[in-house]
Amino acid sequence: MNFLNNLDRRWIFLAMALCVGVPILVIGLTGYTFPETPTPLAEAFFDEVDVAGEAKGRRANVLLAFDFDPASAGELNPMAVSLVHQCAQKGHRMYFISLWPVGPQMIMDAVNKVIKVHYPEMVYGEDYVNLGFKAGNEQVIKVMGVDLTTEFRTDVEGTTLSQIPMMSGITNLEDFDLIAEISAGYPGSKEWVLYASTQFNIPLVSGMTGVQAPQLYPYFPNQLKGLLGAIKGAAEYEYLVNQWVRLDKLTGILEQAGLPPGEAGPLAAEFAASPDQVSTWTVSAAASTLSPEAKAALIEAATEPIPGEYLEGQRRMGPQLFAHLLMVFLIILGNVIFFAQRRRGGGS
Amino acid sequence: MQILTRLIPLLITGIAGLVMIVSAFIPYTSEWGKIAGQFFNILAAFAFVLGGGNLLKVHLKKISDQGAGWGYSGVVLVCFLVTLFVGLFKIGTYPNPSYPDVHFSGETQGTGSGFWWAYEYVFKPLTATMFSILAFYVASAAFRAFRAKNFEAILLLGTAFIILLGSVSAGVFLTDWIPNAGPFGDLRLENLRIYIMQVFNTAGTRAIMIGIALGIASTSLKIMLGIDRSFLGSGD
Amino acid sequence: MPRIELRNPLAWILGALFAAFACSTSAPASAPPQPPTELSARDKPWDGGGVIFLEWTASTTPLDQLQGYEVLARELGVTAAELADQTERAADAAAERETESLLEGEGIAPEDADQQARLEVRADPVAVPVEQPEWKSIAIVPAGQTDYEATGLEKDRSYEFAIRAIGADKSLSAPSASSPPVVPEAAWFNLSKLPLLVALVLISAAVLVFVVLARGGMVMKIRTIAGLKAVDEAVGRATEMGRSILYINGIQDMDDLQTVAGVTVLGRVAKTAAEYDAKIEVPTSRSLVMTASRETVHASYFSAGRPDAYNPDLIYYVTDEQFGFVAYVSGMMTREKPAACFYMGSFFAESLILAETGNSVGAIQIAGTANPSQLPFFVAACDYTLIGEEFFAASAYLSGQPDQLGSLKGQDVGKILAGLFILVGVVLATIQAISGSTGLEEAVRFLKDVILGS
Amino acid sequence: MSAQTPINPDSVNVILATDCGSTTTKAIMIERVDGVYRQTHRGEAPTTVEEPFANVTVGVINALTEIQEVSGRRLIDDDGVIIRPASGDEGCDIYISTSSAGGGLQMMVAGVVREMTAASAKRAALGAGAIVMDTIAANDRRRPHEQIQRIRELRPDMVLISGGTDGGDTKKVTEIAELIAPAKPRPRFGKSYELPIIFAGNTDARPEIDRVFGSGGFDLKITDNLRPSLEREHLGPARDMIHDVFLEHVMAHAPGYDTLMSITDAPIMPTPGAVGDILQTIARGRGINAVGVDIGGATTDVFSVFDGTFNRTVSANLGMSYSISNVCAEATMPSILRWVHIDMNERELRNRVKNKMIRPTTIPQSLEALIFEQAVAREALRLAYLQHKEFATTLKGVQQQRTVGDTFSQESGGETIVDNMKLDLLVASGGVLSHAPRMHQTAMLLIDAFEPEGITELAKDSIFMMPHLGVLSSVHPRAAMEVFERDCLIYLGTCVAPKGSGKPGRPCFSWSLDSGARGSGELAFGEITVVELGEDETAELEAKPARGFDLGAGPGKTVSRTVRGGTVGLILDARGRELSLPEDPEHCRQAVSGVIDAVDLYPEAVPPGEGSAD
Repeated sequence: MNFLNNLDRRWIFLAMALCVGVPILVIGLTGYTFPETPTPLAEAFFDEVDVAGEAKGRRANVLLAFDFDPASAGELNPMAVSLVHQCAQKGHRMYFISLWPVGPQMIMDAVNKVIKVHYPEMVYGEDYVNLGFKAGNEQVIKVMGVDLTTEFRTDVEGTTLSQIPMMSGITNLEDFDLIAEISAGYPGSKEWVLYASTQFNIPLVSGMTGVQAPQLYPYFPNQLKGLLGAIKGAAEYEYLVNQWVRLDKLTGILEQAGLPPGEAGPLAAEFAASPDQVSTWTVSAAASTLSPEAKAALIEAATEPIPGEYLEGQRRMGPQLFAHLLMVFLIILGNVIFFAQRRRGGGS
Repeated sequence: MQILTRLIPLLITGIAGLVMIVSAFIPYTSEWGKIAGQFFNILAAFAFVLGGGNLLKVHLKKISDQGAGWGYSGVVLVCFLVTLFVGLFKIGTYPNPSYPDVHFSGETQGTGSGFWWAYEYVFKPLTATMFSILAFYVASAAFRAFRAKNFEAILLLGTAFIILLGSVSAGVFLTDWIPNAGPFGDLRLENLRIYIMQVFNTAGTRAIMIGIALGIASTSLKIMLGIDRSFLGSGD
Repeated sequence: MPRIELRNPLAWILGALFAAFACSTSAPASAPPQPPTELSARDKPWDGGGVIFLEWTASTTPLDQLQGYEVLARELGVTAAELADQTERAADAAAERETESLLEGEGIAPEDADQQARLEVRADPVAVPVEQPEWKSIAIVPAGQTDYEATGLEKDRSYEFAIRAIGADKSLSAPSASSPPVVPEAAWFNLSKLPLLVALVLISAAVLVFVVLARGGMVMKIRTIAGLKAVDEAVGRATEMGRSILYINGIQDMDDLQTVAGVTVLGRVAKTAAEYDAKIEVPTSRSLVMTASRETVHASYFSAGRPDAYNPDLIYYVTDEQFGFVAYVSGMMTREKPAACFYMGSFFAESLILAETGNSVGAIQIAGTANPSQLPFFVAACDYTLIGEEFFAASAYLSGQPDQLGSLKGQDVGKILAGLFILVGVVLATIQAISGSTGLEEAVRFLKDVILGS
Repeated sequence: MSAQTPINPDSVNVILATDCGSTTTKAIMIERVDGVYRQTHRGEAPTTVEEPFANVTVGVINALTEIQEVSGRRLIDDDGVIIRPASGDEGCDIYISTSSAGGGLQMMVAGVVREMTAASAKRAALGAGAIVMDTIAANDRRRPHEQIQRIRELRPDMVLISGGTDGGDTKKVTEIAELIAPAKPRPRFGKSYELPIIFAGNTDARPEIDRVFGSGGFDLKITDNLRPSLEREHLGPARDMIHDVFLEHVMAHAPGYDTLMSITDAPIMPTPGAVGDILQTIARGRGINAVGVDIGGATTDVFSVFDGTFNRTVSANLGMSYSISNVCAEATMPSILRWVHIDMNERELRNRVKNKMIRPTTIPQSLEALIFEQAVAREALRLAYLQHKEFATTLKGVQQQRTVGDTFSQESGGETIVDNMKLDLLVASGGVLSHAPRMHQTAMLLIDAFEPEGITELAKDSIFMMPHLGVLSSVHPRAAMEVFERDCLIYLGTCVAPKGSGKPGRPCFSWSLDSGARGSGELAFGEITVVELGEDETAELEAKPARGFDLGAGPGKTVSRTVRGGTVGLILDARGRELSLPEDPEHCRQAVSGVIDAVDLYPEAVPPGEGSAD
């Protein structure tokens, strides 16, 4: 008891290191992740990205602001990757900017992981553009509300905006259908809410670090249409995106194979729900008319493993789980010591 | 009253403050506030030079004094100068595709450049390491501080458990038996966590924020009017 | 198509009607809807500019065949600045073309080519084709609506508007006759911010009134703030232990009011340190903060009667980089083991790293911040924490000057005001929710959108 | 040196003890009667430190001779030597003494930070029974030349220097030493005598201190740091060192003390130190918290033991004769007069105050004078207790280990440890308290000045023998305890006073004694009553406070306890705590009259003619 009372904090550090390190190793080796149940917040985030541009009946222009740095990348990168993943699969036009000096690196990281590898058909300047970092914090947002080109004259590589095809027709924030923001502090979610979403009435969704989240919950669902907090939010969103991407791919294959849109959707949902019964689909009534190539593509799409970079969030929930359990245990232990001591103290 | 050290700074403070307020209400003057902000940015940019100079001075002095830990100062200086050199002279950058022969057309932080390399392989891991220390400190702080000493502490303790468990799969696992759609669905840990965050936490945060906002307003006013001059070094 | 057994004439008629209806709805887009008419556009008065209010008469096409209206706008005329901008862009483009032709056609070295091209372009300026403004869709409004507030326009430029009706099958009508040009001017006062101005005036007046009252001799009481009372204790501890005092002003620049408040408290801590002859070390993460801190500490040493003991080298700049700064400070803490640590200012993720390190080296720690997300960390790891407004009250508390204390009293008036508004709002919204009264709904909406929205 | 032969406690039958005060030397004799130790006889004689005798032993022998005469037991032989050991009806087994003659032990203390090491040094000195003349600290807001000036003016018996934790500051503590060394404070006694300096600071600073004081003129003693870390105070070694130096140097140079020291069986102690020791012995022995007060002509000493921590303060300017003017100035006349229920002429009162200053030994001749003097005493005691509370604190400069429960109540270090609710025993001694014509008056003085909360026993020191017992407790604790309980203390009774406040007339608490067999009742807020409960009697009290009032078990919670009677009885005080008197003088007078009637404080009317004696 005396040992516990004067517990050297290094023992706690060691326990924490084990609780985080061992799951990382195990997950790294086995690839097993814990199941996620998305909360309404994550669902709202997903839906908002999903429907962007529909109101105006056009391919959506999405402004992606990556306001974080390597320090918080562990928490926020999975969100950023999933966000780009969803936008790319959906076919949104992506405009990346950052109010943090090291943000462009984070943008590049996500672009390299998602677009370059999985969507090589997307063209820089037509489907996505990296406008880079702009100093000036919320002032930049304010100015962008009026005229984007005063702050951003070139993209990150120095190409003037007039030479970038997808920049035509973009003059200010109002030309975007959605602002999606990943934030690690100031300037970040709060500034976007104050100076973009409330001022110009543009839908805003935001992912942020766990520390920031409590401050921004009040803005949901009015000023913030969707909110992802910490790695938990990232994992939920990632799960949603992965599910939807698979479904979307299946639907695409079915539609391409000639199924009417009204039938392809439900069927794809059915397939996506039970990928292990893949052999029975091909003989099921609805799919029986498919060509062998389409069937092969279908099986491929339904059973192909999700690439690792799309599972980062869910994988990080493992260490998170054990770390939290350790914290709960430590708090209980601390109190056991406290009460044992108090009883002893009270007795004397 | 000393003109240079008191009157002029106070005048600048007062006028800049007034401009900021006026520009919020009178659209004609809205540019003025922006200009005031730009002035600050320019000053802050100059301050970088000041900061760099001070850094050099402090660490050179430490090295010349050879006091305890002067080796660290040496490391700081070497890193500072190397980074400055790599960045200023764009070491290892790839030129802009439009001007393939002009070395200086390259982006300082472009992939593959020296600056990028330092960023990617030195700065990024170091920063991430510092940040991850938090996990250890949170644990030790929680172990020490979360004692059910009184009623408030018990409330906080309970909340901590809900939030901790609710944000990992353990929470889902523990209260899986409550049907999500049923009348008690909100009692599932993961839902309870969001409820606490949205309602109690929000209410508390707002109360604190109102106090802070009023504090900021009144402090600003005091500073603008010169009632509080302590930041100019004229304490009590 | 539903099957209807036709038994009597009435059914026949109904059937015919239904069939006609069904046909009309399922018919392909043979006829686009009629455009709306009588479009009027006027500047929204008493605003900050950039807003035009549009009204029109609904399309003659029946409501159920309309999906909505598309609002179109185009900007007329080009400002001088924009013209210059366009000229520059055109010149750039021309120079680029010229360079390429020089490079490829005449084999001139790239450096010279660029130079030469620019010279040539300057000699023979490009005529800028003034771009004909295009109609842009700015919004889609539901079918029942016949007015729209166009926002986000550039003030002091003229605009034209037109409306198109959208049919149920997404077919578009011809645009309505465009509105006369209208300029979204800024009024001299932005009326929508009136509630904010009223609040500002009320709170400022309250602060000023109490400052004047305090100067007139009204006694102001302030509750004990343990964290500030403990300043002497912390400095004393450093003195007895022969160790230094560490003071961190947050990691934001001087434009953050928290930093200013932090510098204020520093003045007091430095004065105590000067009196006790303790060493105070102030690493800063911004060089402007360093300068301000030096001024303050110098003045404190002066007023404590020990200007000789002031050493500016102990107040120094480390780095702007958040975690670089944290790494330096926590390293310094573990090496030098300060006896007292003060964290006064704006903090982010570093709060707990600093506070836990300080705790582990056995320092008395006093923190003050208005970043609510960092408060829990400070509360758990520090001896004393100034929570939010306490931090801003520190300057008044420490100086004890009546006019400073008066400003705190003024703040209380603001709090009462805020409390009153919350009460009124909650009561109204509750009654509205129970009774469902539309009048009250209007009142609640006014509170939420107009007063809070300003 | 003293003749300290090992004493076998069981064979001790007769004990003699003297206390050499500045004016009188008081002697008592303790004998074993039927197996228990009782104080049996006492004697008194003028102290003979001053010329013409200039030998303290003369007074001691005189006092003992008085006992010899009263008791009929032969104590002094023909050579004027105390006969030891006892045999038959001759001699005694133990002889011990305390001393405060010549102003007692006067010290100057120094430390680095006034609230930290300097405060610890002061606590050590006060605890050892010294009068602290001044405290020098780095932050006492005096310029160095002012400090030097002050040090020169003082003529202490010794200096205690502390400062720095072990491994901590050396610079400041050396600086302090460098202020004291050149100032060369001169000792009170003896020209050839080197001023003792006790250093109880940072161990690392010892070589420096050695160097500073090594140049001569000082007798440097080094002992353990009394603040090895800021979290811990370690006063024992410093206190022992003070006692040693007191004997070796101070006593050795006072007239006749060398002889006195050689005949005592235990080291001579400074009187207040002995009082502190007996209070600590009692508190430890009975497991209680106790406060003792000794109000004198010039100073008031307050001693307290809370949870085993002993504290002593000397309020140098609060006394009933030499310092009475200062009491009036500090407390202000209206504060004093609020305790007076009859009409008094303020001008006449001022004259009375000055008269008391000029003729310190006069005692009140009229009821009016008595009432006034007791009003002054209430304020003097109140102020002294206030000073004590401020001084008796937890350590300052300690790192607090916060938990989430402290979020809303961040208590700071240096809070007072004096808690009236936890107080169990309040002991009074000193002229105005001991010599009050009625015990009721003593009890009410204590209650009004100290405002005990909950259930508190009140007692007074019958013939001021606490100093004797204090020394005795170091050689024979059992005897000391027994005499303390049986003869030293006169129990006045028990005060029952709930904490809280309410509207006058509203119920405050209800009570019953021995389940109502010995009375029961209910008190409204503002009332006070006395229930007879004789000396050596006890009863079971059950008291139920109304909502918002606290008797120690928490607000509104019933308390059951065995209470002890006394010469006054059980005082049930429903006036609330903090005790507040009405602001308006007329209402105040009515309220005080009510209390005086209820307690029957001044039963006789003023005999005409006696009131204007002077």
